[in-house]
Amino acid sequence: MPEAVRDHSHVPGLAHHFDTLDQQTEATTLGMWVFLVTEVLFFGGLFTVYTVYRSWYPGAFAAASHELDITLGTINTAVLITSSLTMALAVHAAQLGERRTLLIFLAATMLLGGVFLGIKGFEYYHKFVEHHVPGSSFQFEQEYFRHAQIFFSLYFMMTGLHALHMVIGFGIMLVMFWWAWKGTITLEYYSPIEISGLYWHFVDIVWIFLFPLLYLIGRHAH
Amino acid sequence: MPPLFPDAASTMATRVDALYFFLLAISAFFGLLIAGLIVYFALKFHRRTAEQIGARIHGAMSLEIGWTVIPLMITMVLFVWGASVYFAMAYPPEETLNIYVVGKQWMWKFQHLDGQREINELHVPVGRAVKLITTSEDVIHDFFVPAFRIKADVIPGRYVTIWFQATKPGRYRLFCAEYCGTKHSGMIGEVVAMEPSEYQTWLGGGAAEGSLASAGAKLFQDLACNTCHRPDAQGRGPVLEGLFGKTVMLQSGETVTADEAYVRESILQPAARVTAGFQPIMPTFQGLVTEEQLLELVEYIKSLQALPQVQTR
Amino acid sequence: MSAHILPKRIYYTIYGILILCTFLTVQIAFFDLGPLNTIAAIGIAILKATLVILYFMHVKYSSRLTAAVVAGSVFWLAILVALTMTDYLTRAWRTFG
Amino acid sequence: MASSTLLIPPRHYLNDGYGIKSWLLTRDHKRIALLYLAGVTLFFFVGGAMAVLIRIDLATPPGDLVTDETYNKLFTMHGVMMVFFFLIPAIPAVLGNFLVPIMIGAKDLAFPKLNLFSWYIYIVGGLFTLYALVSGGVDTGWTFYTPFSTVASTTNVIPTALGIFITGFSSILTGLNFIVTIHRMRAPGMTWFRMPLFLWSIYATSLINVLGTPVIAITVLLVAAERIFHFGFFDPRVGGDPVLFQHLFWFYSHPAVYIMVLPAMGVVSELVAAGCRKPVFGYPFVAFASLGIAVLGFLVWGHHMFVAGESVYSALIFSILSFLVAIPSAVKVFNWTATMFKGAVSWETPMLYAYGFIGLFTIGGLTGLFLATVAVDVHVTDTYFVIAHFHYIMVGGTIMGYLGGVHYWWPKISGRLYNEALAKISAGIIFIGFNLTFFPQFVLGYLGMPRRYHAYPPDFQVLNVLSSAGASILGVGYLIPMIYLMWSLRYGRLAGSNPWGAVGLEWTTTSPPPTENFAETPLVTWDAYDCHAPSESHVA
Repeated sequence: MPEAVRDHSHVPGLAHHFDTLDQQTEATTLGMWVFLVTEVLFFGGLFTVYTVYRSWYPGAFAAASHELDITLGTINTAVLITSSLTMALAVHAAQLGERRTLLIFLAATMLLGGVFLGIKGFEYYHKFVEHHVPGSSFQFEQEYFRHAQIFFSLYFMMTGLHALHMVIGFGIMLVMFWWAWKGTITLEYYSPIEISGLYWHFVDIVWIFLFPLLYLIGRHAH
Repeated sequence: MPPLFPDAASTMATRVDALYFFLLAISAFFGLLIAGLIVYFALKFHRRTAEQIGARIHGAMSLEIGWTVIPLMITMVLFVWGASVYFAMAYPPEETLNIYVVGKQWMWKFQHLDGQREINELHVPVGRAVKLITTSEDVIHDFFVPAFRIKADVIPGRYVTIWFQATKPGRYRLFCAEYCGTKHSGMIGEVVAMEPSEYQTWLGGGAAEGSLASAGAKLFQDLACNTCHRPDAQGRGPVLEGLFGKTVMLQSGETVTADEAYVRESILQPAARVTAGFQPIMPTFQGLVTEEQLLELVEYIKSLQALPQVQTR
Repeated sequence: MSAHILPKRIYYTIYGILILCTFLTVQIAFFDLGPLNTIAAIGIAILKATLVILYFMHVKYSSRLTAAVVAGSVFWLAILVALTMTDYLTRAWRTFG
Repeated sequence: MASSTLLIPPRHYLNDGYGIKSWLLTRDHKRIALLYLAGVTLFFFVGGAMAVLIRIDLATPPGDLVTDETYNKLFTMHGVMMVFFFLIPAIPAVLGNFLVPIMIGAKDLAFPKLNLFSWYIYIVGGLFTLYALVSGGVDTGWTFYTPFSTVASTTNVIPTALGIFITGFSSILTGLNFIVTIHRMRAPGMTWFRMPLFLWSIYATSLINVLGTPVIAITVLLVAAERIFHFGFFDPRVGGDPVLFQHLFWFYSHPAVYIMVLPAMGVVSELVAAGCRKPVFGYPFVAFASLGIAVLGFLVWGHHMFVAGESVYSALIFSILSFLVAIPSAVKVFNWTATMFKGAVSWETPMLYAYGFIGLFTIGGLTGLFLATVAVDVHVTDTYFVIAHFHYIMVGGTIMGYLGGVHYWWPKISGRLYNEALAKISAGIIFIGFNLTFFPQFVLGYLGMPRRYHAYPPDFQVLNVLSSAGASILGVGYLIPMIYLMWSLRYGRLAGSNPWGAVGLEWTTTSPPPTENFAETPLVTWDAYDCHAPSESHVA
């Protein structure tokens, strides 16, 4: 092991208990990946509930999923994939130390995230108007009245949790933008951008699975 | 001296006890073996001087394989024996005396086919297989009779069947074994196993207001089910005569056997599984009929089983 | 990891494939292929997710440990869904009690 | 052991800064471990007080001490406090936090700030649950089965659910911290197979923490959503299935019992190795048994639901898998016992706790076979047999291991030795009190006394009175260590860096260790428990 750099003051962003910057970057990246494992299982619980009830009530789930607006869903998917692209390009810019492009792509990612949440908000408003929110005010065709409530409970729970993760991601992007702006992020020390990139891509992957499961099932029936 | 072992009063109890004693034997053997070795080694190899260290032994593959394979074999024996007894518990014999059980927050309600109703007390004949068809009106309860070694959760929204065959007359305690609220420990009762002759006299003596099926027939008229479900296949609903137990072709192409659960679900959620050739126009009776009334209707439809099944159009 | 910098055009090609897959999965949904619909929808979603993981999240170029962590999360999710479904798929045959 | 290092070093982590701020804002893993020690002990005695009340109430058949309602709240809070606020955090957060960096020769955990943040989350979660306790309690049982917890219960389900949800993140983040630290920050020469077995079990526990806890988080969220927004996940009135809640709940809660017992197994491996001054028999087998338990632990949760209405075939699958998970535990027990063969077996208190652990855990594990055998489980599940089974593993196992670990590393934590005679007496009292409390419950269980019963038929009274008597002895047994350990801080003899003559990096640094643990990063060249290791401080 080469004689470690004893005083850590001149190496920007290196915490006292790590020996080298490489060790710290590997540790933080592994830490984020382990955190993403917990997120996979966190959403995994919801996917299990979805799988069980869809296998029990296919008819009700297909009928209820028809009430969702597929065009808005598709647009939202495209918006989120584009934000994943801009995030990847932001990480790319950080790797090359191009501060201006990094700021542009971070802003683009935030903008696209905002668009996604806006569309989602509109869809929620549409559900309130149509009385598709489970509970006393719920209205649905008599045939699937009981089981459709399970679908919409799942819909609100899954997309609600996903939207919450988007909001958290938006907050992280703001902090990253601020750090990139005031120069904490440099050519040597850009792992925070990489870490937030991993988080953002994960939130995109969750939506990649939510979209077909909630919007596309039984679409062909009518 | 307090009892240290429960009585065994059902055919299943002796088989469970045999498995229990086998497990006790294994546990006693390995428990004493480990405890004995620890005490023996602690005494024999007690540290004499402060600087003494142990022998440099790192391990022995043969021992490792031994104490992995042997426990594995023992557990597989346990698994197979346990599974066979479990299968016997899960599958009631063909001919059984059916009794309906409704668990409700903190009481047990029983309904015999001939109309007798009992609360927290169940009279059954000895020597005959009894099948309990149970459901709950509110939360999850659990029908547990220690002397019969039977226990099964009673779940709202679903029929759960339990069966036993009493071997010894007597009064056996009934517990609710799934936590269900304040009076969970008060939700107890007794199962009275009687000689068949005594059971008949008890049956006769009860102030029966007509059999469950007859109550079901009356309800069938009151709720105007007969306007759609007519025996001459001219009604808008499927013919119910001779339906129970048969397989039904559904609109979606699947087939399902018309058992208690299917009848109950078709009353509460008619559109879920519509019979082929019919429209989902039957209104739901969710909240209009109580669990007891549901049981009466199910029993009535079962009683139509004997009639020939008229070909529906 | 930090040393490995991908050329920009890889990102754009992956992005193109992802958008194409999205368009594809929506179109497929409008044809009645029976059970095949679900398999196609989930299959395409898995393909898209794999692309994002490998290229956007650099797992293709990072250590085996990262790949093991990703595989681990998928395996545990499978345990949760599969073992729960062993109950629901066979419950119609016979439940205890 | 009159060795030359018998003095307290001038500068160590305890006098490296004074005042509340130096503790509440510390990032030193050793101080955070002591913060956890305080929190864990507080919640242990809150949960323990409830246990005593329950046992007193159960001394009489009609249960005269408290009403039905209060009894239900007592056993619920006893369960919640003990499971989520003592057993799960105890060994990993207290001993794990203190020892993981030192044992691998690192200066600190990978994410010190995250470590402090985890402690604050743990305390905030605890406050929510204490608020629920003082403002009326919750009566759903620690398992909060639906539809009772979502529809029927009118007590503080939401605050308790929130408390559990928040504290869950503390174990997730601590698990994450340990995994990254063990992977990325081992000293040069410290290969995976030179690591102490305690670290293998902490690593396996962290895996379960990280992979299991998120599922209880989403389950608690679903219950809260169902109560607040009337969503219908588990509500039979809209076609939901209450058994699905049990699937999601037990997917975490069974691995959680391995989160509770695995660290204790790690501590026992250390104690047996130090107690016999001999490498643990079959080191790789014991190490991989920890990982085996962690993985297989996730496949067996269905054995909690054999009578809950799950399908016969899934019950058989879970039964056979439950037998497989028993094998690694058996391998560990056999290896510990074999380690004592031809060892220099010492009778010091920590080693007594370890031998007690092995014996009692064996009984706990074997009674687990009764519950895995489907046919017997039908009779004994939800009765006092199950209560006795898991208390033999939790109290006979985890708490014995925890006390053994605290006594073993106390000289390293405080630099002082506790009173050996008093410690042996209290260990004896705990052993007797424990067995008297829980062995009669096996008999009660097979007799058919259901669990969570406030009143019971009179012919169960004698066994219940025995159990209540044992509980009071056990309660006293747990108070004594508090006294002499605190007393040793002031008057205990100086310990020196290696009072037990054990092998391990933590015994090569001073007691108490400096803030950065080692003067400079150690180079490891010896095997895990090799008593001929060249480390200068070792006595031999």
